[in-house]
Order: sequence, then C-alpha cells, then structure tokens
Amino acid sequence: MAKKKTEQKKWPEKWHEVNPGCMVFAAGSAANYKTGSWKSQRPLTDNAKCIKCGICYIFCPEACIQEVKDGFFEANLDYCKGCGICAHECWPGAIVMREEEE
Amino acid sequence: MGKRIGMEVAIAAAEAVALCNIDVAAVYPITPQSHIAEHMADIIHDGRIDAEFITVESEHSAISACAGASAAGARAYTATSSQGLMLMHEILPIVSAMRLPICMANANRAVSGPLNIWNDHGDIMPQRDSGWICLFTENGQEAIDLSIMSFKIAEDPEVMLPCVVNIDGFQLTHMIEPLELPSQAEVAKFLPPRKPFAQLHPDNPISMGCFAMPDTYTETVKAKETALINSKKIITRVFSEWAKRFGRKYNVVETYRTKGADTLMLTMGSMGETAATAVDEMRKAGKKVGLVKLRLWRPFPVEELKAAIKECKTLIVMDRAISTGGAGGPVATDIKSLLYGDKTRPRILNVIAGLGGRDLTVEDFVAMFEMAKKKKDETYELYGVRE
Amino acid sequence: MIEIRWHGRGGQGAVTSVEMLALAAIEEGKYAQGFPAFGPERRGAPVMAFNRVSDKPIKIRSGIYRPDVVVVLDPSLVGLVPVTDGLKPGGILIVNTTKPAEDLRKKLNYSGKLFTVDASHIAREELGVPIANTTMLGAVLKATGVLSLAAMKSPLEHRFGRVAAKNMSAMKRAFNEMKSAKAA
Amino acid sequence: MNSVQNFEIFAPKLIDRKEYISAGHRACQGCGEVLALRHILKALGDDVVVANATGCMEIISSGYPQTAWEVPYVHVAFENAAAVGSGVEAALKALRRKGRIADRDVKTIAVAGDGGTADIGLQALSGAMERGHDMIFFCLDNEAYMNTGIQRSSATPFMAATTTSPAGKAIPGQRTQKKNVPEIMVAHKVPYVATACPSYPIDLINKVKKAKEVKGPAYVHVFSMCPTGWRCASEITIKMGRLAVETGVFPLYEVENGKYRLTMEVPGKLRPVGDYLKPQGRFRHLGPSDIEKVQAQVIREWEILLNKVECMQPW
Repeated sequence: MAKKKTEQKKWPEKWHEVNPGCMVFAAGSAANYKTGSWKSQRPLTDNAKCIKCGICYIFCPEACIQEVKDGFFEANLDYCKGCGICAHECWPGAIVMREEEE
Repeated sequence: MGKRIGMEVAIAAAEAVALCNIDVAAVYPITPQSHIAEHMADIIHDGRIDAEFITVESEHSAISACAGASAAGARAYTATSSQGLMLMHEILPIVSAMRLPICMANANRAVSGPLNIWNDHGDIMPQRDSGWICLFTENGQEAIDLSIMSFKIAEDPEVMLPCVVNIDGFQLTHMIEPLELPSQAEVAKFLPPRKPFAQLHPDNPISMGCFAMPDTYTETVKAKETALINSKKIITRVFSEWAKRFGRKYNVVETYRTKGADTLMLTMGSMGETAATAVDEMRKAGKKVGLVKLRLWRPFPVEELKAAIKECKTLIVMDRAISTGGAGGPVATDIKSLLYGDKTRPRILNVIAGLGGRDLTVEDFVAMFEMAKKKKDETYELYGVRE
Repeated sequence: MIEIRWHGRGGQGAVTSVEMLALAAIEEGKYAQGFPAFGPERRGAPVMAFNRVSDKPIKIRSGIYRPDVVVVLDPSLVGLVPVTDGLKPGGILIVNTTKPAEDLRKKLNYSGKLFTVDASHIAREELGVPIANTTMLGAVLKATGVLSLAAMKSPLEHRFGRVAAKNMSAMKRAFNEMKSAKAA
Repeated sequence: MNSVQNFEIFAPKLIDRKEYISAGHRACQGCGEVLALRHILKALGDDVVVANATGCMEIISSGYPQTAWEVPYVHVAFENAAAVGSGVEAALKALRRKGRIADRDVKTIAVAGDGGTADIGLQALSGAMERGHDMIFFCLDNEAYMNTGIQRSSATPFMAATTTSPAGKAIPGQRTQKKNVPEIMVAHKVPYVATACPSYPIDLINKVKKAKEVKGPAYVHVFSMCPTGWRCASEITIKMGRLAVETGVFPLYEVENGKYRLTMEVPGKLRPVGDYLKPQGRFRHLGPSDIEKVQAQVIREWEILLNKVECMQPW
C-alpha cells in the first residue's frame, strides 16, 4: 500500500515557505493525492476463481494492487482509477469491473 | 601576494577556475571563448585538478550538464559566448529557479545576424531577466578575481543562484597583460569545497525541478526575485573578504574622478579603462567629467548607483547593445526607469557604441561626450554610424 | 608608452612575437599588452598584431592606430599592405627584407627611421625554416631598446623548450645584423 | 507467444515488491507508459538517479509540492534529459572519487518520451551516448506528443492520425515511417541496445538489469501503450502491446556489442497487422488497401531485422 507521506504543513504556502527551487523532500508524497475519485468503475475480485498468479499486481499502472493475506490480491480503491486492465488480463476471470453507482 | 605574470586573459580565467576545486566542467567551444575551453581541457587532461570535463555537443547541453552536475552536488562551471549563450537561453532561468549555483564565463560577443564574432554586450542583454547574478569585468585581473569570487557568491546559502562573469571578447579574452594569480592555498582558504543545500543521491531521495501550478508559480517568482535582490548584500560581503585576503577592493558600482564632476559617463566592461583615460584627458582640458562603472548588472545596484551620481547634472550612459525597437540601450533604459521617481535625478543621455567589435578609442569617448552634451532631448544616439 | 604594430601573414607567428615581447616586458616588471587584430584571417592572409609596453599601468583597450614602431615580418607585404599607415612622426619602421633601404623608401614613399634585416635568411640558417617571427624580435629590441636581449630568454624557453636556444641565437643575430638605413 | 503462462512461474515472486513510483501519480487510466516506468524502476532498485525530460511522466509525477518518485529525481527541460544525465553521472563520478559522497555504484538513468528522444532530444542523446557516460537512456515511446495533446512525432507510425497529422481528405494521417532510434543507437556503438514492452514485464526487467550491468552507455526503447492517444479502451493496454509484438509492428530484440538477438518467440508467420490496427481510433480511417500498405511495410522491416539477427557479428 502506498505510504502516506506529508510534507506540507499548510497549503497554499507563502512565498518564503516554498521550498527553494520547488524541491520536494518527501519521496513518494504523491500518495497524498487520492486518484480513486477518477474511476467510474471498480474491480471486484472473486477469490474463489483467483489462482494468486499476481498478474493484476504486475499490470496495474497505479501500483495500487497489492498482495493481501492468504496470497490473494486486492486493489486499493483510494488510488484505483478503474482502467480495467486487471479484469481484462485476469485469465481465470476472477476480476470483473462494476460501475461505481451500482 | 602572487607575482605579476604575463598571461592571456582567457587562459588566466581558466587558471582561476582551476584554483576553485571545481568538480565538473561542461564546455562547448565558441569564438572568442575557445581559449578558456581549450585551457580548461589542458588543465584537466594534465591531471592538474580532479574534475570531470564533459565535451558536450552544444551549449544547450553544456548548461544542461552543469544543471545535472550541480543538482548532484558538484561545483559546476561552463563558459560560452554570443550564439552559445543564446542557445543556453532556455535553460538559464530554469537553473536559477532550481537554485543551482552554476558559474559561467561569458566572452561577450555580438549576436548574429549578420554573423559577427567581435565584442559587444548584445549576447548577455537578452539573458538579463533569467535570474542569474551578472558581473562585468574591466580587465584581466578582474576576470580572475571575479571568477573565483563568483563561486563563493553563488553557493552562499542565502543566495543559491547561478552567476555569470562577463569578460569582453577579444578586447579582454585575447589580451596578454600583467596579472596576479592567487595561490591554490589562499583560494582554498577563501573557497572551501561546495556544501550543497540538497543533492541528488539515493541516500536522500529528493525530487528537483518539480513544476508549479498557478497557485504556486507567483510565489516561486517572488522567492527567486527576493533571493537575487538580497544577493547584493552577500556580493558586497564577499568583495570585502576578498579585499582583506587579496588586497584588491571591488565595489558593485565603481567611480572614477566623480568628485566635482557635473557630467558622468557610465560604462560596463572593458570600456571602463579607455573611458577613464578619456576622463583624464578631458579633466586636463578643464572639463568637469567623471566616470561610473557598473560592475554588478543583476541584481541592479540601484542605491549604489544613486549614491554615485547624486552630484552630477548629466549622466551619459554608454551602452554596448541596443534594445531593438525599444527605448535605446538596455543599461540606459534600466537606469531611466529605476530613477523615474527620483526628483533629483540627472539628465540621462544614452550613447550606443562599440557594436560588433567597432573599436572605441580614447578620442571616441571624448567625441561621445561632446555629442551627448549637445543633445537637446534624452533620446539615444547610435555613435559612429555612417549616415 | 611605446606602441608597436606587427605585420605578418597568418601562420608566420606574429601573434607569438607579440606574446613573447609582452611576456618578457611583464617579467621585467614593466606593464604590457599583446594582442592580435581580431580577425577571421586564416593561414597566408596578411594579419596584424599589437604590443603596448609601458612603465606605468596601461589603461587603454582599443586597437593601435598611431604606432611608434611598425614591424614587417614578411618581405612580400611591403607595397601590398599600407605598413606605414599612422606611423607617428619620428616613429620606427623595421622590415625583414633582402632589398636595399632605398628601394623600400621609394616603394613606400617613406622618409622616416628605417631598419632592415634579412631575417628570413637568418631564420632559415638558425632554425631551418624561414619563419622570422622570433628572429625579428632581435631587430625590434635593437631598434627600440624597449627590452634587453636577456629578457627574452625566459619566455622563449617557456614557449619553445628544446628549440629555444636556436630561437635565441636567431634573435641575437638579427640584433647584431640589422642595418640602420641612411636618413632620406 | 503466450507469455501469460510464464507468470505462474515468475510472477510476482521475482519482481521487486517495492514501488519506486508511488500511487497517487496522475497518469491517465490504463497508462502503459507509467507501467513501463514502474517496472524499469523495480528492475533498477534504490541506487539510481533519474533525469527526466519534460513530458507525460514528468507532469504526472512531480507537481510541487508532491512527488511520486521514491528515488532521486531531476527534471530540467524537454530536450536535455541526456545532457542533464551526463552532468549527474559526471558529478557522481567526481564526488565519489573525491570522497564527498558514499563510495558505491549509483546508476544514472535518463528518461524521455519519443519526442524527447527521437525529435527535440536527439542531439543531446547522440552526444551523451557518443561520450560514453555510464548511463541508461530510456525512451518511453507512445508514438506522439501525448503530453501536449497527441501531436505527431517522428516516432508516430505510418498512417496514424494525430492532431498534427490528421486523417484528412487529401493526406490520410502520418506520411512518414517511424524513425528507428534503436538503430541510431547501434550506429553509435552503444554496447547495449534493446527494445522492450511492459506487456512483457519479465523481458523488460531482464533487459533493464542487463543495461544496468553495462559500464557505459545503454539504450532501452520501451513501447508504451497510450489508450488516450491511440484512441482505444483503457483495459486493452496490455493487449495492445502484445498485439504490437505479435504482428511484428514492434519486435522485441536486443543488440549486445552489435550482435542482434530476438528476445521473442519467432513466429512462423506474423499475425496480420489489422489485428493491431483495428482496435485503435488513430487507424480508424484506414481502408483495406491502406492496411495492406502498412502490412507490407511491417514485413519488410521485420525481414530486415531477421537479416540483421542472422548476419551481424559482435564488435
């Protein structure tokens, strides 16, 4: 799971609070930004069909699918943009995409 | 102090940089900077200093490689001129915004077209808003001293801005003259190795060169502007330290025989010495004339200039560049706008001269003085143009 | 202050001459400048180079238009380029030539101080090549007295290393063999 | 070529679980480029410095005050990633020698899109590779200027419609063939040149690791599927990469010291190129005769490559 890293104490910053050169010192702090709101559909996994191959983990452009207990995989919906790659690539057919409203 | 030796100024500039414990030099040759490039290569290839020499394929890559090197914590140096500086143009404001203390020598040369390899200040003027500290040298000794001081100024934790030292092409770069090079030990005491504010290394993975959205860009501009304006304080401090250690005193604005002068000429770069000789001759002839020389072009030393010209009635600004289609020479334009609200300001006249290597003799300065004095209005004059 | 203008051809080492003279003067504690005419000329083209030598700091950054001394490195330049242009009244003209002085005076319409020396011949004998730049330095020193012969030793050694001695002896020969032309 | 079968053996166990580009980046849904970048970084590990060109990967990852990068990262401009990388590499070398940074290998990598590689960045790339910096240059090739709104680049394929090579009545899309940058890199005698595609992550990771081992320059050209720019569905990103490889549109190979080797199964017959073209809106305007033209071109290029594989000897 992406770590939450905070650097900014407050936002927006005053001019003298902006880091020199717009450097960012907190590596991976983009995790503060939740891209989960971008999705119009979400992946649903049927663990009964899952063979734990991890292909969904490998092909996730968001790096938001991670291994959970018992070796199954799960998408972090805080970041999942709903692209559908995982469902499309899951060859045992364990993942399906569902509309967000449903 | 070191012994006075004869040396070509371009070579001396490279020797001065070699005293500065640089880590990376990325240089692309261009006339009239090429002797700096060649001599830098000699120094590094002979193993006289421990630095990487990147023989880049363009000036754009020269400044880009310096950006990478400086971001990784190195003391980085480059040198260029004219078209090379124009090619760097895109990267110059990025480097200053990233607060990378790169130092550069610019062998001032006219910009094409038509192609012209000779001296004027047309190359540095388009870079004046790029956020670099911009120093001008009047002779070879200043090229040495300011090259060394530029690193100290640029890297100061309160500054962290790049610095360009302007050395007039040919007029200075190709001149063999008596010079003093400080010793390595003296320079090492004055200028320890760079201690970067931040650097690219996996031990502390930071991101540099991030982009700013409209909610932050204005704040970054203010930060850079403030840092540049405040750098004057550090520049002055470094000048005093230099004077203490090496005995040569520099000021951001230099004056020559300004006492009792009702007319002052103002120059930048190598014009200064010839103009000073012209002042001597005119003083002998009873004219109340003096000379002001801008050593610091950015940040503009407005208070120091005001102090230097406060007693004169007429200021004749000699520009070695033109803002085409604008208000005249860039130096005069700046001075006029900075003094706009000053009720006691002198009459400001502007002579543009010495373009593309057109030589300026002592007699020319006298003639420019006479020409300016006759002017009724404050519009600029292009000196020596064939009508 | 003495101002010297050198005329040569690209590749003949006029710039080396001004460099050697400036370095020697500075080493002697004088003030000096040495610089080329900043042109795009390549090998073979007529070129100029300049020296200023003074006991006081030199505060002039322009070219030299009224020299005290003119040196002509290449005999073929006489009549080809206006070598006497701007030469000050009482100034000195030094020419590398095999021709008699009268011929030069006629060709140049020149009546001032004139020195001649067959520097190409000396250079060929001493150095094996007809490159007269260091040789002519000897003539300049003799004609002007601006520096001693000994002052040239260190810059020549620094520049020429093993062949410095040959250059020194060529220079000395020019110093001794140079002829002062009769006043016109 | 069913690479999927291999995953039972390889994946995910052999892939570094650490993420070096964090979630929260702002790439499009189904971005093949950021996926490529994710696996490149996994293959490289912690000890790298990244010099990135302006482009999609820069914009989606490094908007102040946040960064998606977990490794040291610098961006300066569009055309100079290779030059900035040169400077970083030189600085790391000098500072390590002078004892001012830790005494261990840190690899410099430069990352640019196809515009920042094949067009505006080609000069800086050529210079950096010719000078022999210890640096890997990654071209993440999505075949157009996607960051600025899908304008054609010299890496845009023949006939593809972009906003500056539109499928007009007189001129139906891109008029030129894709510039072959890997070949240009081979001509520079770069010791390791490879093509890769994130649809084949193990192959990609292996190539990146190989490139990392080179003491000197290396170049990896990564086919980076772009559902936005290619006008196809986001879920078929991986499939599009696979189709590009299986049709021979983007063959996977590597060149070690001049010796070519295909790193994909060599099919008896390539899949018809129409299979690759049809799902993409950028090729929607192609009629059967256009597809034939593309097919002929793909086969010609494929045969040239096979020829090289057969004939070229290592230096």
